[in-house]
Amino acid sequence: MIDWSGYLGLILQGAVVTVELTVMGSALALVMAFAAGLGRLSRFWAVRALATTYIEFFRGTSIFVQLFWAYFVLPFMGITLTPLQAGVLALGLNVGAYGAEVVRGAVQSIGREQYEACVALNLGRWQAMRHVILPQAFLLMLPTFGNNAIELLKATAVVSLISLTDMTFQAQVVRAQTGNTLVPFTTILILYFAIACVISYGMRALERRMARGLDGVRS
Amino acid sequence: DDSKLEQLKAQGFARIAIANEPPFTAVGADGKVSGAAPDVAREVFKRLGVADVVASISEYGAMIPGLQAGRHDAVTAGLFMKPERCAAVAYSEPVLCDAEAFLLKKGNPKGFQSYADIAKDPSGTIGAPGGGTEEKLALEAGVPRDRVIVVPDGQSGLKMLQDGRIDAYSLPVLSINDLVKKANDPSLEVVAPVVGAPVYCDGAAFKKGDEALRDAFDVELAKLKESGEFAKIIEPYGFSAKAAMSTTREKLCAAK
Amino acid sequence: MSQPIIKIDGITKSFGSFKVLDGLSLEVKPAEKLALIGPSGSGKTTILRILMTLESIDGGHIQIDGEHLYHMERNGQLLPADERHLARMRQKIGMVFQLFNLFPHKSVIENVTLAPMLTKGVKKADAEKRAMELLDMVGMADKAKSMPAQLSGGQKQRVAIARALALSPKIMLFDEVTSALDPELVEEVLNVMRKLAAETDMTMLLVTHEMGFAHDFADRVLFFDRGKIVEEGKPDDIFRHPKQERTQAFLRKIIAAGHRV
Amino acid sequence: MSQPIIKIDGITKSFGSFKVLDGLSLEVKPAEKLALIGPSGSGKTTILRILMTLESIDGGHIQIDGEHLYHMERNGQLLPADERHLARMRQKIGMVFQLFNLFPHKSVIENVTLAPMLTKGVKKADAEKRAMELLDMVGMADKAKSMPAQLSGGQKQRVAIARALALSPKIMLFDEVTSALDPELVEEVLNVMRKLAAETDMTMLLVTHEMGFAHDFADRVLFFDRGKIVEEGKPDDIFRHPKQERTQAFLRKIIAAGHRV
Amino acid sequence: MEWDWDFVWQIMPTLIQGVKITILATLLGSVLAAVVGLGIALARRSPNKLLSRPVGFLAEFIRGTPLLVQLYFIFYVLPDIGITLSPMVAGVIGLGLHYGTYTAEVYRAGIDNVPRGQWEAAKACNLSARQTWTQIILPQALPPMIPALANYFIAMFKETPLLSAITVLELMNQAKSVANSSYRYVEPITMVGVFFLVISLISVFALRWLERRYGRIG
Ligand SMILES: Nc1ncnc2c1ncn2[C@@H]1O[C@H](COP(=O)(O)OP(=O)(O)OP(=O)(O)O)[C@@H](O)[C@H]1O
Ligand SMILES: Nc1ncnc2c1ncn2[C@@H]1O[C@H](COP(=O)(O)OP(=O)(O)OP(=O)(O)O)[C@@H](O)[C@H]1O
Ligand SMILES: [Mg+2]
Ligand SMILES: [Mg+2]
Repeated sequence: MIDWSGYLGLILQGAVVTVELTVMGSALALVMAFAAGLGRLSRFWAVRALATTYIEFFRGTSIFVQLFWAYFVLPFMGITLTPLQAGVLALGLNVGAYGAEVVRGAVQSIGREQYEACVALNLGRWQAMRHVILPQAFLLMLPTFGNNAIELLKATAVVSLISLTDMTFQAQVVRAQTGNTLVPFTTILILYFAIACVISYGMRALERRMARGLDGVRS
Repeated sequence: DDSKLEQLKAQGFARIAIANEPPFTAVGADGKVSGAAPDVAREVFKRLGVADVVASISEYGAMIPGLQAGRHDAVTAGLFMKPERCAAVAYSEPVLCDAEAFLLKKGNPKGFQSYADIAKDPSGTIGAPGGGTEEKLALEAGVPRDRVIVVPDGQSGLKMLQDGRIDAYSLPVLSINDLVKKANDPSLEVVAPVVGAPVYCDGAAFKKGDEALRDAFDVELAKLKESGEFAKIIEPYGFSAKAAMSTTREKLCAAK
Repeated sequence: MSQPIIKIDGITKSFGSFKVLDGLSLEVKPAEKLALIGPSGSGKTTILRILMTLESIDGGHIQIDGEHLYHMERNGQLLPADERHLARMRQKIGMVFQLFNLFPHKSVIENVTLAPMLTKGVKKADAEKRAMELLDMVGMADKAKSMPAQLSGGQKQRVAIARALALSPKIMLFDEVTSALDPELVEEVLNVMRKLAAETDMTMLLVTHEMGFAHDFADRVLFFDRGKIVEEGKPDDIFRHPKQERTQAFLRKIIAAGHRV
Repeated sequence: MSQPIIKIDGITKSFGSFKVLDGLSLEVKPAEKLALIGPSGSGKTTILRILMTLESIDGGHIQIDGEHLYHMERNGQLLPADERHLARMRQKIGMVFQLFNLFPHKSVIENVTLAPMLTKGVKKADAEKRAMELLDMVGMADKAKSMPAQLSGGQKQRVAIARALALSPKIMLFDEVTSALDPELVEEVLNVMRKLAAETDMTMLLVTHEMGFAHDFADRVLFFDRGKIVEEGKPDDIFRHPKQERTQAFLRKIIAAGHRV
Repeated sequence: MEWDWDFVWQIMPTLIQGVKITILATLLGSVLAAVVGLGIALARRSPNKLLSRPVGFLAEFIRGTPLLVQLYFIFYVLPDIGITLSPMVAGVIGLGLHYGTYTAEVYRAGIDNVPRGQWEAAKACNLSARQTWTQIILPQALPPMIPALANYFIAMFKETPLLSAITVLELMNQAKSVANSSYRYVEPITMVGVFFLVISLISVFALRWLERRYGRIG
């Protein structure tokens, strides 16, 4: 008789790793998204070029290649990361590149008249960005950020490539040990969906909170 | 120099890579790693003064790059010794030996006994792990690339055979036996050993440059074999201690 | 005659190959109330935007209060203005927009206090005290805590006026501040502006299609066409006895469309 | 007196919990020209949209030309109308929108010919001949091949009028057809509508804030407030001697805002 | 580890084999995703709740779970109920279904982006529902969708390495196989990266052109 409760426990351990990866990867992605997204709008040519290179590189190559590099090639350059660090790095940088375009798009979609009002009130560039543009743009970014976080969640399934015992990997282990395919894979499908639902519910709640009294921003 | 060993002693554990392939390795429902390869490694390292091993399950393809990148201190995963591999890593003396087997449909409808048989049948397809010995043997026997299906893991291979997607699935004998046992499927048949395929043995693989550690490992491994402990560890899993003791790294690495 | 507070000297401005302003010159006296009228596309908005430094100029000079706006004097030479110079000059000028441009994520009072606190380092308590005075003046004190989305167009525009006044500019620019409002809401905004015109000695430039209001409000009316001042004079002269053919045609059309003059 | 072409009988309409129309009744005679005026939100647009079947009603009855609009008679019973019945009734009604709603991917002439060809099976050549007559009438014949994006607002609105006329409806509905236009472009559209009013015997319902035009155009003016007709009468009576307090207040505001009455 | 150019040239033909499979899978997957997406979008708009609700839930489910796991399901679990697909077919179906849930959103946005006034004008012109869709709504809704759709096809292209899990010999799988038998990893994997980057950059330029040509939606 197969000890299912034990093996489901294994899958749950994998779920913890998956959630860790998702949370930390999202945090890194958020930082990169703002850095690169605002970088692309910079006045300085060099900053723009740097941000564009980062974005195009990470959007252009596949996450598989990036993971492999972070884990197996970086050590040759003297940087040895734990599997979790490598996973977070690759996922965060990859999703951050997509998020950067969201940041840029949202900032640019704030009407020109808001910038003009800032000039007329004599606010400096950074003041205008900090107090007027970003607070409005952030609200526009939220839904897409939610989608990006779910994309990141799904991408964690490929980290088994670098020996991280995430949920999909544990399902593979259970499958090899028990010879049963249906149970482990159905379990993780449901778990992935549950986590995705939590993310999108949380994002919508945050959006509602921030949008209070603000119909003007989201048209 | 033994600085590597000293370092492992100091930190109290060695990191080893293992495969997700019973009975070379097994993962209990409690998550505990056992199986022939890690058990031997654990015992030898203990005798070397390294209290514990931390095992991480790894894809076959990721093992050697992981070793080279310094992610594991050793690979104990049924990675059979072959001349090219001996050039890429530093092997210990042999630990687990096994021959190759085919898993086939009942009655072996196409009559496959060797890799060459598959090469001769223009519609014959064979499944094997990517980068594994079996893939290489099949290709060397003349099976064209598009008839060698790269299968990610044993259960997938089994499933593909059951679903009629491949005609044969090749793994070491004990792995195939374990699969068949778990599948409990009377419509399958095993051909073991495959005709003309050599017997292979694996060893613990170390990074090039860690030969000192490897040599220390060999010393303790030899003692283990002599004491009969070795047989006690691996025979419950179905492996033969005699096979491992009757050959040497030198022979296996030189074999063509 | 006192020194002009605004002195525009032969400025030109093109968008692409289209010349919007072509050697325009104009002097405005302190405390003067000017109305700019003229057909769509004649460059009225462009003039205000240039004074607010929202557009740059291609040629010519502008002086505000005796100082160059787009140039700085350094060792007797005129150099293009840098951001610091522009920021200093902008302190003298405020602008109210057709579409209000309130900050939708800030409450009414935050809209008014934001700039004084950030650009002049005014303390929060002081900024709020002054903001309440201004909101009171435009009749919006009771909505200080509201968000812009909760206000009608006329209320938004009154807040926008208070916000511009909070920086105490010497010059105020108004660009069609009522044309996006429902007809019934126009009057409340015009009332605020009448009061402003009567009570302060700010210099005011007003672009409008409300000929009736331009007539009552302005000391002087400028009629623009194709980037040039075609005719100027006292409101009565321009509206009752326009001399130029183009002014007459324009006023005829406006009247026909149902607007009172 | 001839039979009314529109007979509205006690209709109600709510959006959520907000009652926009509350038991409204109205009769319109064939060829009559009606102007609907009143404050923002009073339900003027809603009435037109209900007649065009763009909104449904919650209660009451509407008859067009003696036939029920939202109901069908079957064996002496009144059933809710199905899509076929609605489609047949819509043939009698045309509508011109505030924002024109031209089809941006079709040229001017295609905009005008599309509906007759698709809904009445008119041949292309015939549809185009008639379209050119209509475009000529609204002064747009020379722009027949243009795309809507190349037209000014006033031109767009004239095309929209031609498009609605192409189906030869008995009733035309106009919802603030000039309020999105630049003041100078208003007149060209109003001229077309004057011509239309004079030359055809279509029934016309017009919602407008242009009191001057309403006065000249309409046989009868209805003053709406909060979903009710508060006052109705000849233009002269309504505009010069309004009886109701609410009508007087409304007109005062409009006049103060600079509109001619 | 040294970079070895000779080795790179040696493995190039194998990798190019993989690229061909990758591109083929992407093209077929794109066609399927375009069709599936339209189906989902229309079903979700349907007034029939028995159709729109389940389809909506299914689409959300597919979108919230990893493609890798879905591929395992299609390839290894479906045969249990008698559906045995070849690796390529299973891969294309997986890609098509997964990305169909994305393209469905594009279709929805494109249709919603047609102003309400257009629906109303169509009604005032007395056009039928079918005429409204074919003559008024879709001609306006489709062109702006093209860049957004193309965007997803590029994303799909970059996810094809997942097909190696179901034994499709696409680029990544070929590279891993080469690497495993030669014990040289850096060159094959880096070359895979280069291939992806080059094809993506070309697609990005194509995309920019599409955006200029057709505009874009939200
Ligand atoms: N940013 C710009 N780029 C290109 N052309 C512009 C720009 N801003 C204004 N223009 C053009 O310059 C001309 C003058 O514009 P301006 O807004 O000053 O006119 P205006 O007199 O304010 O007209 P209106 O009464 O319609 O507001 C117009 O033809 C306009 O199209
Ligand atoms: N689709 C809708 N949903 C909810 N409320 C609506 C809707 N359409 C109209 N309303 C409300 O119904 C009321 C009457 O609207 P309607 O558009 O008929 O007014 P109106 O007299 O045309 O006003 P205006 O002069 O501003 O055009 C308004 O309060 C409006 O907010
Ligand atoms: Mg203007
Ligand atoms: Mg209305």
